[in-house]
Amino acid sequence: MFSVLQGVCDPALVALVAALVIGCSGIPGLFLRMPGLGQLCATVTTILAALAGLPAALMLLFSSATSTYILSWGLPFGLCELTIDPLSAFFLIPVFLVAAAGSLFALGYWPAAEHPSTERGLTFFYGILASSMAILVTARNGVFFLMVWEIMALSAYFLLATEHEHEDVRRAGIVYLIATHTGSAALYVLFSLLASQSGSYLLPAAGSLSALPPAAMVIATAAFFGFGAKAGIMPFHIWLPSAHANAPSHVSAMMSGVMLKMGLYGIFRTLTFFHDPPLIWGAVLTVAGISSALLGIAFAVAQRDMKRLLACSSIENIGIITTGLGVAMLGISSQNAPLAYLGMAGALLHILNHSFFKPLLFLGSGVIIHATGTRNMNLMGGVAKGMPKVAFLFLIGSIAICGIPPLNGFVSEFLLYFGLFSQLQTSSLVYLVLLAPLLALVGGLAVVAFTKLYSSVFLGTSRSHGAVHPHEAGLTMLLPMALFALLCLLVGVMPQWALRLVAPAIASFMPLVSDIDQTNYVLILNRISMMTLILCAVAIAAALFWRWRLGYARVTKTSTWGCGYQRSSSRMQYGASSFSEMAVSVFNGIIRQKITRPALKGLFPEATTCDDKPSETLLERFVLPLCTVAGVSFTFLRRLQHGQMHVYMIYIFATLFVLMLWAH
Amino acid sequence: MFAALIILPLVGAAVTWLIPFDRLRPKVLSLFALAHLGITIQMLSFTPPESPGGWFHLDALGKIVLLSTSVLFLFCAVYSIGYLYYRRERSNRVMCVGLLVCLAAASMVTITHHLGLMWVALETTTISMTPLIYFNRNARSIEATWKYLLICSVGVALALIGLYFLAYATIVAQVEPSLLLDDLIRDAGKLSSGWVHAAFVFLLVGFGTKMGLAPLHTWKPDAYGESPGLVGAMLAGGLVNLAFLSLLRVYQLCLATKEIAFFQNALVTMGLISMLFAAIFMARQADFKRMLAYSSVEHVGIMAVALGLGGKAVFGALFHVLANGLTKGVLFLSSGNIHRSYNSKNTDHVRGALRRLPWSGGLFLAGFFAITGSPPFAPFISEFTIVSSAFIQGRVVVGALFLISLGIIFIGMALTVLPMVMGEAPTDSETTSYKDTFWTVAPPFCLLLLVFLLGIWIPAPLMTILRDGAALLEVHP
Amino acid sequence: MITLADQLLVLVLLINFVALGTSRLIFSIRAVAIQGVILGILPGLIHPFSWHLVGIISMILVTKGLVIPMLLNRAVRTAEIKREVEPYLGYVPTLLLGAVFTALSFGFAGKLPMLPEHQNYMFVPASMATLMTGFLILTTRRKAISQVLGYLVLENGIFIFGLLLAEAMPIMVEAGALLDLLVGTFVMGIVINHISREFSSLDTSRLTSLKEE
Amino acid sequence: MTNSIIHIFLALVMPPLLLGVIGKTKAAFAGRVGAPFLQPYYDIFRLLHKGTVFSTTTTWIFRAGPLVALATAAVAALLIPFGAHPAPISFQGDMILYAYLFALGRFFTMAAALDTGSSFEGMGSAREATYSCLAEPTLFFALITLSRLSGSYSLSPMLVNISFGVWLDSGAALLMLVGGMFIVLLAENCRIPFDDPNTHLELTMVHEVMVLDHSGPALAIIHYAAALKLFVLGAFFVHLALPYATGNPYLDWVLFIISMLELAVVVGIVESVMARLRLIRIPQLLVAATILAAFSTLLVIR
Repeated sequence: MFSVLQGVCDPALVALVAALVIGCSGIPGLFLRMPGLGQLCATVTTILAALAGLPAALMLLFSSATSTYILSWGLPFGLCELTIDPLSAFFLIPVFLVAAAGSLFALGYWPAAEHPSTERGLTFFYGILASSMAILVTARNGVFFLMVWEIMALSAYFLLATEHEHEDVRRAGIVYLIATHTGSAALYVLFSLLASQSGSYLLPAAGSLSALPPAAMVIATAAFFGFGAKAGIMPFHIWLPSAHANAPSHVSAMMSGVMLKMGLYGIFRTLTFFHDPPLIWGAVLTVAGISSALLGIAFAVAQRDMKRLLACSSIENIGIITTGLGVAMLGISSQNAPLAYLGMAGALLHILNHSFFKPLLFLGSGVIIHATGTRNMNLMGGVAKGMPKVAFLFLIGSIAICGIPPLNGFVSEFLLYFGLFSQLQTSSLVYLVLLAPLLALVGGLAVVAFTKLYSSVFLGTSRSHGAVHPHEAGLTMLLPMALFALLCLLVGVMPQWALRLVAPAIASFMPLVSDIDQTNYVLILNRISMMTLILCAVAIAAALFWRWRLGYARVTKTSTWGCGYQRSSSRMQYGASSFSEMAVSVFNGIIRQKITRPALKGLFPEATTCDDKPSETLLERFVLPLCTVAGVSFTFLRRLQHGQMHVYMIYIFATLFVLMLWAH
Repeated sequence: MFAALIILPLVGAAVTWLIPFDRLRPKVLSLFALAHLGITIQMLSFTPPESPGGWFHLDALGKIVLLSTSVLFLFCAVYSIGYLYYRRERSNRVMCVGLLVCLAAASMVTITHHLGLMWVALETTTISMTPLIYFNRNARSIEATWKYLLICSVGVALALIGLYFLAYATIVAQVEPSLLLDDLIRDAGKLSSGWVHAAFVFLLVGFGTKMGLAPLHTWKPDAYGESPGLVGAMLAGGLVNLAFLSLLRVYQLCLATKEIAFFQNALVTMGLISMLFAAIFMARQADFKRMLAYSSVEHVGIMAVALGLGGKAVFGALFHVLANGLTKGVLFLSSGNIHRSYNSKNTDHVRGALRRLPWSGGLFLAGFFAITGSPPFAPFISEFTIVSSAFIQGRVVVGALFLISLGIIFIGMALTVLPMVMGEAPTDSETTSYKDTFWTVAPPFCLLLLVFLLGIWIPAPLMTILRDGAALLEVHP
Repeated sequence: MITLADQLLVLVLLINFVALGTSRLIFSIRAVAIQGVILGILPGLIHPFSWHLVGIISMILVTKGLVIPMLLNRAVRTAEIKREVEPYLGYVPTLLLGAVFTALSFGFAGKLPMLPEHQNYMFVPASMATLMTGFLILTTRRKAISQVLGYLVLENGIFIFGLLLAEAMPIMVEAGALLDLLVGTFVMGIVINHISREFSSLDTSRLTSLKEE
Repeated sequence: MTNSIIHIFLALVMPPLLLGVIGKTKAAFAGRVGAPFLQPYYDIFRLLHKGTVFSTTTTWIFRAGPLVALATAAVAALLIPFGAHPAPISFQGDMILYAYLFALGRFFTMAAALDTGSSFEGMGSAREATYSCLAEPTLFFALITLSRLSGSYSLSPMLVNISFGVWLDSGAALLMLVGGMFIVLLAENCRIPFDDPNTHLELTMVHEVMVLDHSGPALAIIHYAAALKLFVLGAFFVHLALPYATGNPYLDWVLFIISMLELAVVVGIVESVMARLRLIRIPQLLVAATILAAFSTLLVIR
């Protein structure tokens, strides 16, 4: 395959062309009369382009070559370079993968027949989003980067606002739009200052800048703010939960699985410019990362809206990645190659992993919401009987995202842990190891959150009155999920290969680590894969043993034992909120769950309801009040425009006088 | 050649005046607009030589403004075919004549190098627009007209005395008295700084009033809010640029007199004030046409800041002349359609425009993104150029304030525009006869297309014009 | 000759105070008209004879002395209003302010370098003072007519300055400026008629419906 | 090689004995004769021959629960060294795997419990979830301390390393660690004071209530897996608390068995002298354990 491609032409060109093709995939649909035809051809083109682009990206990654193209454009911002180095190639992988899978999923999930009014726009902007992200990672001209960045943000907005007849969708859209726009204001500053440092709008080469001048600190801050707002690092995450929850599911998969990574890519890329990053940068990243991880997962535990839970867990995963990056930066600043290597490997591998299991989960949630017609987990249950395949794939995703062996989430977290432990014997960064228990806590909470999600959705019986009979999802929806599940499994069982995948990207990032031998780590990962195999073997052996025993004895089927109570109904099950209530009560300081408990009076109280709603602490307690205050103060200033013309005249002459005094 | 540019619209005005049929006039108007654009392009491609005596001379700055005005005028004229059809109830004779006279005066402003003549032409544009603002013939529109007329007249009068000061400065300096730009630039070194400063202040205030810099902008929201969409487009996209051109002439003079620093600082200050004013007034704005007016205040502020910053920002300012003019055209024309359809300018009643008017609503939304500086639209190019040159020059405070007010404005505009276009139309909103037709949708669409194209590709000839213009405004140490 | 011009300028200044002080509109319209006529004569006194001069003078006399007063008188008659009642600022304070501004404008003129032949004449201070008077009328009066008058006085102030540089300003520009003034006032007159029809009064304090609330 | 065989043999055979010893101890405190030491073996054997009842609400998750629990405990048993003998499988970073294996088992146990749709089992798994995620950090603090003391990143060296010498060097740290780990040991294995394995009030149970619906071979597997988990965590704890070692390998095996039995006795004593805590108090106790462990870590890495 590779050699064939090599024979055809330069893989970088293939990747770029694939990106452009994906971008144009939605255009025929805008003009084709027949509904569905446009969607179909968009899907086909997207998948074909991805099939061409993925091997190309992999080739570029493994050959660790860097190839540059010059886009001739008519704008006065210097050359417009498109360059694919291993880092870009690495980030291209999730883009192509998720784009293709999502657009296949859309065939079954958002068929044009059912959504004639919205399907065209959705397909069109989906293509734009995907290709803009693919081109973004290749852009080397600051202004071009900014343009592609904004196109990405806007297309994501239009995708998110697909169902804008719903109030909360509109609200989520506005919050998202304002957040992303504020972020890109910071990017204006970033690229301007970079230009003032390097003399041109071309992004500086790796390690070409020094972090000593004060401008460097401003650059780093601007990058952290602008890119962090897109990545959803706390405290810039306010837009994230509602946006991901209200978008169509394959769009959520795209946003969470890939678009957040673009923010991280920006941070990675900005950090490459400097050859002497100070310790404080790594420290800030680490602290921000670990706090996003903890708070994100804590909020996830409290959610009852399925997609909000997934969104909050995205904040957590981004936090873990950022922690890894911060650790790696600390390693670079302190010339500590193993730490830098392990942190970076953990971060990059987790980026890859998260773009496997998070889309899987979002697609699955799409199927379920499609079937049950609600996002509230308290009303779900027993879905697994209706759709066993989805249940199985979703289980893989849930285990993987908890970072439990034998799946891929564990591998990346393992690398990070190992990096932290490896500092125990050194003198300088020994306190770094205190992150390990925090990460462990994050892992434990993740288990709570996803046990809650999985059990309350798939297991037990349906908790809602309306008798829901979910049916198995169609092939177009199952295939993408199966693909992601398979990838999770592969990375989990053969982590050493995954390490090979990220190695070139790391090397391109840090010349420092290029000389350390990875054989030791590969060895360890070999052992881990061995252990996972042993684990599976033991489980299978036990299963066979059990089957053998079952063969001899009588098997009876009856209803669940109600501990003596005969009239147990499905609404007596432990719901999602009740499951997490205890865990949430531990963290109630930050989550601030609003629980309205009914007041039961008398011996035979009449029927009542108990409701719980986790609040978005930062948004609802800080940002919105601030906006209100600003609005009120503005209304005072607006009195200046009072409609009395003789005062307007006074304005004019007052200006005249002031300027006169200033002039003389 | 120069004469053609001015005579043609006047002839057109005479013709339209004589035409008795309301249906026919807009079409004739469009024909003359087309011809005018033809001549314009002709003149841009083959620049005619400076007229004897140097009264008329089409330099790069003039070219930019002339081009944007002529293009915008053409699309407004075509739009008027569809728009005036919906306003059949009243005669459109005055409207068409006024537009053409205004066009003639505007062309005069762009091609003349005689400041006095420029002043006359500018005042003519002011007066010729007055009856157009009063098109709706109701109490609100008469109030708007009165304020527009009086404030602008006073402002331009102040500009006139500024010019007199300049002329007297030449007399005092014992050089051959004249108001020709080139002579003034030539003798600028000799002029006495006292008169020159006074002149600059009066000219800044005068043209600033016409341009709508805060706090001289008070007429703007009323005039834009009460006039029909296409008149608003001409005011915001055309007349503003003419005033800016006059300011550019003054700027050239300042450069020559080496008194530039004060003028630049004054420009930056007033520009920032305008942007902050716009930000404050745009938040929670209930009337979307007034919101557009404040957005226009913001953008003249941007141009002023850019001019004050100098350096590469000047290029941004010149490009912004084009970008802002065309984008304002999109916004005002599409908002005019929305206004027609809902018969209300109040955002409480105007909801779900995308569902009710897919084309106009979509154009309005796209125009909103364009005017707030989102790529791939032209204003992004200019705004980014300005911001980045501010930071590159180390004017961090200016850049920061610039960005902050842009941010507030975006938030305010988003909170007004998005609820308008998104969602479902309220059930109690009255239904009108208006439907999106080719004639009312195509012009804003073409304008948007232009804005988009300029956002991703500046053609080489235009680029050379812009560069020449920037060169005219460069600080020579 | 030029000394005579200076005396006339004093008269112009006095007329300013009349315009500031009177409340009867007809009277102030006449005052402004007379001011215009005086300004029309002035160029003839300070500049040597030329057709250019004749043209300008005749135009000014026609415009400021006849057309504009007729327009305004018509407006006043149609609106049936006699006097400016309760201005935003009383007459006495307005007069005092006028005096202050006149003094200021003398000071301002003193700072600026003048030609020796203009040195000891009061063109610049007079023009400044008249400008300020126009501004005062514009900002203190309620009636639309008075505001137009204010605008005219302001224009007169500018014109006085224009006297200093008749040769710098080619006739075409002068003519254009005058034409603009004429048309502007004409349009204002029309607008005033519409105002009086819409609001059955010329009180601009009623024109405050367009505002931010 | 022989050591590995003995290791696996012990892991397979010995765990239920601990339960027997605990039961016997409690009986002794209660003044009863009590069940024989081998009672747990009998129970498991009998359960294996019984028939099975499946709830109609359950899916395959319900069946997978016990198996995964068993498998994770078994693999963990392969990683943990018994006495002075290194574990059969040992590699750098295996302690992280060791910690996460239990998470996997927990995930499936809780899922299986919730699969039945019974509110009681839901309660049980909710409690399990909260407690275990609070117990997680303690284990990691312990691992950090040990890794720092031994200078290695693998369970076998870092546990075998503990000796009286180490106790003399940093006794305070180890003492706090022992305290914290003992609490975790009890909590993870759902012993008193966290949970009462043989109460009869489902409302108050944690682990036992989660397996209410399991029967027959499944229940046997669960009992065995629970015992194995106790054995594995116990082995970890024994290394800290009772680091005897003689040079002689066979003697070391004997020592190990004895110390495991001692541990069982201690657990039995605690169960007989203490009462179950109120559910509200339990998180506080777990946090206290975390703080102990954290202190010990700070002591060694400062």
